[in-house]
Amino acid sequence: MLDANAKTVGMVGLYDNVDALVQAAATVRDAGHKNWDCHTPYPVHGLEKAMGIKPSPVPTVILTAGLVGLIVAIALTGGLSAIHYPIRIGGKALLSWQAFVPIYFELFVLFAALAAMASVIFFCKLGRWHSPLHDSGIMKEITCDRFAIVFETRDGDESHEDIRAMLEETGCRDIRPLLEQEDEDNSII
Amino acid sequence: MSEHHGTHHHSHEAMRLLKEAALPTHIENFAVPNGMTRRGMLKALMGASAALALGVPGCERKPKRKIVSRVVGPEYQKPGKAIYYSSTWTEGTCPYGLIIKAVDGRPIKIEGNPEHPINKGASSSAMQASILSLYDPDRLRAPQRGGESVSWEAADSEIVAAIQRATSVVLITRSSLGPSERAIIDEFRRVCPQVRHFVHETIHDTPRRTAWKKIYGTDGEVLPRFDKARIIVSLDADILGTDGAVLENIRTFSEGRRLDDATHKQAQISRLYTLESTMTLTGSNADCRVRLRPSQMGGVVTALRLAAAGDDHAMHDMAAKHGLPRDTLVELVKDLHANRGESLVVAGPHLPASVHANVAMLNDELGTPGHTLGWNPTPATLPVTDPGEVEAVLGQGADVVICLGVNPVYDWPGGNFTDLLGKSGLSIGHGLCSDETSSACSISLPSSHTLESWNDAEPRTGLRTLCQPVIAPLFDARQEAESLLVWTRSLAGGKAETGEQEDWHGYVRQRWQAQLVAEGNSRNAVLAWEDALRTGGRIRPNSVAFPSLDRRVAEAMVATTPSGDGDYELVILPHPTILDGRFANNGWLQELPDPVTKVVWDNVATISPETARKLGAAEGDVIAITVGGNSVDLPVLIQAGATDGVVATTLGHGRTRGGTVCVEAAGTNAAPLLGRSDPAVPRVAVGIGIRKTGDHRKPVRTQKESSMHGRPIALDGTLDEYRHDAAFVKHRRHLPAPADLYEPYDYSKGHKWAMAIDLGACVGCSACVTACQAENNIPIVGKEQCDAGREMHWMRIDRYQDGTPDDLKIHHQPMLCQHCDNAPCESVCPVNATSHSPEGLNEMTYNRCVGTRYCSNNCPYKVRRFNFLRYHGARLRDPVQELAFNPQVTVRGIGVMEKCTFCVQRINDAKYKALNREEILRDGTIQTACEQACPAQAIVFGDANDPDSRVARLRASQRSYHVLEELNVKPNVTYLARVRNRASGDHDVGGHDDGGHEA
Amino acid sequence: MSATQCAVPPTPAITPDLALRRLDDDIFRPMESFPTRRWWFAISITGALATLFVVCVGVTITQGIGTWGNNIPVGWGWAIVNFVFWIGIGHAGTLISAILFLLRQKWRTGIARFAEAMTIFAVICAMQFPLIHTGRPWLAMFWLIPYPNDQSLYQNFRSPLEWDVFAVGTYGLVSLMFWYTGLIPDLAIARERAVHPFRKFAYGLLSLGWRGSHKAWNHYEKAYLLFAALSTPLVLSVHSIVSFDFAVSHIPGWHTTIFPPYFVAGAIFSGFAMVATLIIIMRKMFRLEHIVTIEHLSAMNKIIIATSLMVGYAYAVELFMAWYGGVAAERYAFMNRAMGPYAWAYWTMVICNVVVPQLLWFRKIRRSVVLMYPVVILVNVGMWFERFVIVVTSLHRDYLPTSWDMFSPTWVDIGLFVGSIGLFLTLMLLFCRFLPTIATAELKAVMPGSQPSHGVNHA
Amino acid sequence: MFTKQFERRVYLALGVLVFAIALGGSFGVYVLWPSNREAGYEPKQPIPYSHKLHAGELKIDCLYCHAEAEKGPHATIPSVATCMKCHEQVQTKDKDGNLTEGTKTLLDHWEKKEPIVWNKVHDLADFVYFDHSRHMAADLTCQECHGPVETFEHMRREYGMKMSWCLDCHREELSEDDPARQRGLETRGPIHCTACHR
Repeated sequence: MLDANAKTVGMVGLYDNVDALVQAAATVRDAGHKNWDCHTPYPVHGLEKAMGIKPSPVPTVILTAGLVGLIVAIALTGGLSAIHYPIRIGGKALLSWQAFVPIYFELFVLFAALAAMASVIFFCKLGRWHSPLHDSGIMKEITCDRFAIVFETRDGDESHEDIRAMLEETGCRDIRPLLEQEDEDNSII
Repeated sequence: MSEHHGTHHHSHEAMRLLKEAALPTHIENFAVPNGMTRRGMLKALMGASAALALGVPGCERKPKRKIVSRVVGPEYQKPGKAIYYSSTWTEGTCPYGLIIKAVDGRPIKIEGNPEHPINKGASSSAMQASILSLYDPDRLRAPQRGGESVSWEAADSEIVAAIQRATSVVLITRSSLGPSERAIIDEFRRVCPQVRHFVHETIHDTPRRTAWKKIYGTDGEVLPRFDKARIIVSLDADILGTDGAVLENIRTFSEGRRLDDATHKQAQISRLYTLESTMTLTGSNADCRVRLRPSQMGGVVTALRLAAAGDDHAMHDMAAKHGLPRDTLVELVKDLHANRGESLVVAGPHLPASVHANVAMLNDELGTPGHTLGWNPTPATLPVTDPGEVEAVLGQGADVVICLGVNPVYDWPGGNFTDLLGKSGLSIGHGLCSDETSSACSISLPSSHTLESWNDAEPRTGLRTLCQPVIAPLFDARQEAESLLVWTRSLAGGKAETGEQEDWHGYVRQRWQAQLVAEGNSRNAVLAWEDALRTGGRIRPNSVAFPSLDRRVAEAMVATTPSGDGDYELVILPHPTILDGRFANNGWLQELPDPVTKVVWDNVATISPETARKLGAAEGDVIAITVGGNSVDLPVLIQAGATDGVVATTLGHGRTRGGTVCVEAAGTNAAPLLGRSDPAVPRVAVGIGIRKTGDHRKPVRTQKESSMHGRPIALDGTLDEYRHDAAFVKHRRHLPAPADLYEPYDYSKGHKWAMAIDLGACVGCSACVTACQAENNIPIVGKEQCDAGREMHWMRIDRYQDGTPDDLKIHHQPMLCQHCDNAPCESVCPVNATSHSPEGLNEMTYNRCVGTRYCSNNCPYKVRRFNFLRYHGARLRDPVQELAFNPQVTVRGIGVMEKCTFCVQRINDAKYKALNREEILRDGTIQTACEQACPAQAIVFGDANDPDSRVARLRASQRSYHVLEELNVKPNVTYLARVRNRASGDHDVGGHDDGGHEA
Repeated sequence: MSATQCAVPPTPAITPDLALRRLDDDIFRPMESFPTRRWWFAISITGALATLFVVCVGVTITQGIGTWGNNIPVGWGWAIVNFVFWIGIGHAGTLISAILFLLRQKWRTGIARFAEAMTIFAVICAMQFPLIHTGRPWLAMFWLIPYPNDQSLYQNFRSPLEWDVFAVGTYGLVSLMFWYTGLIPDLAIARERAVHPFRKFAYGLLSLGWRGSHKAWNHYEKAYLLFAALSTPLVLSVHSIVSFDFAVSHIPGWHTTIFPPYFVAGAIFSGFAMVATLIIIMRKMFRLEHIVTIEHLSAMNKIIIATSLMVGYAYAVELFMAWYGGVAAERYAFMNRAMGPYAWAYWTMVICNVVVPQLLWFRKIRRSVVLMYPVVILVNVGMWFERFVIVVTSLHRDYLPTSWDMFSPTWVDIGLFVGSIGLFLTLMLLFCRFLPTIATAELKAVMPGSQPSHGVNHA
Repeated sequence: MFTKQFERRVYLALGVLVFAIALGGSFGVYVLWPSNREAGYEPKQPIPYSHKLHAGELKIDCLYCHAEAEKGPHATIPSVATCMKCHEQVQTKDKDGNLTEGTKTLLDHWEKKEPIVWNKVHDLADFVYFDHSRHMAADLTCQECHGPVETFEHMRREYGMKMSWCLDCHREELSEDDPARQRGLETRGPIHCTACHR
């Protein structure tokens, strides 16, 4: 998997116990590290607090999109039925909003849901297939049953030794370097 | 005639131009199904058999098309503009006046001539359907000799040679022949004395004509005047269905029942008693109805005569013996007593002569002749030859047999004509299609259609009308009279009797011109002739005195009244739509429901529920009916109101040749049963044998449920009720005040189209249904699809029946799109394919429709029709059929919903015309097809915003109501409740009532 | 919320003491090994039926709706019955994944993925029917959607069918997105377990590079929660809107205000029955009895009883209101259902939907796979007949007796229905082969000891 | 497997896909858009008849040839006899003194009494019921729908003549005091369906 071109780009501490991870995360948070993250096979409750992550903006985005959908629905139904081409239908008013309510609702939900999907992709930074976790062989473990704290040290601010020391302090037994395979071929194709 | 601004006649030049119309023209924009090129259509118009593959019919875009500059454009015929011709309908038993609408050289619609004194603008289904027969692809296309096409010259020379050699020539024609046709037959017989002329018909009134001739001493017919009668008694006479001048009967009958709200307290309408053997259309309109066996008719008349003279013992005996409703008969006698001179009695054409003699005496005793009965010494039909006489002649072997427009191989009474034909030398069949007779003959000659023929008719003394062609024969066809003329001329060796006319057109014209001049017409012959063509002929009948009755002869005839014995009796009636089978290849008429049974595409043995119980037969069980050794298998149809012990069936089905439609319809030929019991009374049989065969053949009805289930749909009241309270309908129903969620649209500006239908006038004849079909390009779907519940009629006549067998109440209710203001169909269409016009029309835009059928589901009247399959496409076997389409109406393709549009094409046309000329659109200018056809004038269409319009007045009538008003859909078809003049409890019909029961 | 928690006693999410790795092995093994003979056998049958569906669609489009039994007055027949039937089936998935998620019913995790997949496939089946049931589907597929056009003509937004377009379209799309969102972490597991490069590539591409970062989990959980929050009213609205197809019209038997809740209850009822029908086979086939336990089935059975009672109540109220309302046509419509020519369908419906499910009150039946299986099968049958009764028996006799007629299905009708079952099962079988049938990551999160012991549960 | 290069390839593939769909889609929509398909149709005709010459330079009134436009639904195209009213006398010859091709064709048709089959330029769908007379009576000029015909050397379809195009005029709101308002009309032309479809 790795060859001589592999480059160390960070440090990884692996845990078997979720409690240990949460404690370690709190320690790292308090130590004031920047480029670090926890990787877990499933969402661990309370970890965001331990990591000091800000609340997600996703709800606001979704609500806004839903409201946009609602406005689109109102404009679509009313505009097309009453203004663009006023056709008399069944003796109902041209702007028979009562009959448009289902559409208002559905477009609200549709827009909101599209925003939710987009939020998942955007905020979770999906669509980035490359990761040093693959190269380091850690990905398999953290999608199955192990928990990891990953430090990225590409900017060189933090020394690997300091990180290792801190991880050991948190009781981590399995500390590995984060390796990245250098691309041999830099062409797009 | 002023409305028919385009009425033209045909000169030779016109005929030439019409033929040029067959060349590519600059006809634009008429809707033809996809895949069918205009060129192909025009080729068909020229008679070429263009075998073009038919693609998907529908209203989709077509590829780039051509437009043609003619060499010389005809002066009067403009693309897309209608021309109207007056003519005469000669296919039925009574010749009615026609106005034929032709667009781009194609006749596309037939209407009644409003100036014609008999039908006064009305038309029947068969008249309407004539258009379809014109473009029938099954028509014979060229003379045939032994299955090979031959030229007319070859056929003529062979026929003429054969006649010259012959010692015995038999000419068989139908009975309704015009004066010119009769003249050419006479001439033919003068030239060839060896010719014997026989008249063959299965639906004739020979027993009646014979009786009249004997007792009045002169040939002629009695004309009932229903509008003048207070009491009408019909003994098995289907006066509103098939007996006599039906269109006139319906009109005068409904005139005698008109109501005026202003004088409702003194309202007087006629009362119709029917004493009949099976439920006929007339019986379904009766106020009082008695179920009677044909064999009891004579006895009842005698009893009535005695009772009218004061001795009612015989009547009571009769009622007791046969279980007849005594009260109704007592009422009848009372009514006849009280209305001397204002009643009339008619008897069915199939009843024995003795009954007619008896009825004539009863009428005489009631003082009706001259009042409610008129006399016509020149009936439109010739007396029918006794089949026995024909059989005797043919049995000896004739050298030449000529069958002109008759089909004896199919409908010979007793059914053995093929053998007789086999004994003859040369046999010639002359007909529209290759039918049973022409395919059995050695030579078969194609006849031209009425709309391609010159002819005339004299249905009443002095009423002479002309029939003119409106299109050149589509195929290599020639009319029968012209054939006779050609043969006569050849046989005479050029010695012409009537002028020098070599062609039939000239023959008719010359006769007319001579007659017009002889009658002292001030104008010259040519102008008088052109006038006659424009107006339809000489349209003022002379009045004729009623002949006096020879009582001695009549009494002697009555004494011969045959007695009926046996459990079962049989009545054979003409089929209500295809008559004796002459219209059997017409899909519109096959698919038009029988107005009483609602059966389509079939004939049945109608029996009463009690008879069915006795026979152990369920609907559809096939029974074998045996009369005089001949047996016929028919499926049972159980009809409430039929007389117990009577089996009724109809002629016209069971065709084996004659076109795809009549063969598809199948059914059973009842002709073998004719005349087997008593040759003098061919259509009635007593002592018949009935046996269940164990087979099953389901009669297909378009209406499967008959009861109204107590719902207020077709409303009626008694005359008493009406006199007491003209608004009895409104007061009978308690509707909550309607609440609208939305502010209703304002329809007060411009037009607001609406229709009113008077259920009191409508008799259910269904002419409107076919008129609608012809006007709106409505397809037929066939028996199987009708059974599946997919018939396409935009307009239907709902027939409800409730009550006991002896007191059956039948309602006929024309049902069509109600054009609701709050149309429930509109709000459910997802694509706006159905919407509302500012003039109140519920519009259906076919080209937008995607076919969800939700609109139909949500229509409480179920008047929407869906193209489940390619109905037009499946039936279009030949491009010639496309010529029948109305170019003003889109031809709908598969998967599209359609429904009544209130004939929006007529509305738009008239409206634009008025707008262009800056005129006011007058009430009556726009007539929907159904309104125009209706003989009872039960349908009125117009602008509800015009307070003086007929429809606005009817909408305001006290009798008016809306069907399903409680749904608040706000229909724009208003129904006027029917008022029945029932005898029970309403004894003051006699006219001595001073004006009702004012509280 | 708590009320429901009481109604359904806490069911453990999973058999305790299951190591996470073993869990992965158990769930992912079926999709990593070569399909068994039984699978091939099953898919060859369902595939044949799906082909029948395609053939019948072809016949319908080329020959016309006339190949079905529909007529006037029965403008809608089996196609709409099938549409409502499948949409109803589709409701269980979203209900389990969204509503039970919001109600914090942890036991749902074991069956959520499967039920969601079922939802999507049921909606796919359902969506075929409104389209092919139109007379001109080649136009309907465009003209039902508001897009700028050269006719300057748009849709009638008052039509319940147009509402259906929005509702079913939204529902299908949202269900798909919801399902996919849930699948992403599991696809990442599949990616990591994959050996064959193509599998690795495919799962890798589909998992969008998920690597379990907690920053991602933080957003993901919020979005997932909101998805659930959106889906909950959506799932209720969809069957309400489907019921509007009938309730908004004014055909006696259709024009009923109870329809929206009645349809939703019926949908949940039929959906759970279908989930049970299929998952019983699936857990046996893939040996997942320890993950989808008898507790799960029992909990579903309890919901089936509850919704059966709701449906039964609706039947009774309909009859009562028809009588109490006093409208003649309405009264007749319900008399006709129970005593008319289609009474057999009505009583099949009542017996299957109301009488038979009462057997589940018995603990023994509720907890026995063999005994409950006939019950859930009959519920499926009964719910199909419920839609048949609503659609056909209401239409065939409405206001004017003269237009009354009968409906009889043709081979195309039958082929489309049976074929749609084939299509549905084929998609299910493919799903079982290629995608994780259990929401593994989610299941891991609810396993005992999976969450920090001292922390507050923030779920 | 999931190298940076992998990622780049995926992005590239996605980019190409999106671009292709966008480009192909918009091209397809443009080409298939009905009015774009119809407008500009200029078929070759059997006679190179010039409206520019006849209607433009010679100022022959449109109704001289299209005589029914004021009277009926169809404007109609003239019969050969109508052409011959002038062309009996006026027979254009080229430099060599031969009849021009068009004139020769016309005279041929006239002599052989053969109709001329033209390619229809303004062809509406069969379900559209357009009435020339109504539009003429409402004082529309021919050019409003047919374009500046008097400048066309060859006849062509100037506008797509699709429903939205018709509606552009029909929809124009009438002034408050317009007499047509008394007839219930609120726009320049009727906009309900049966005005054109039936």
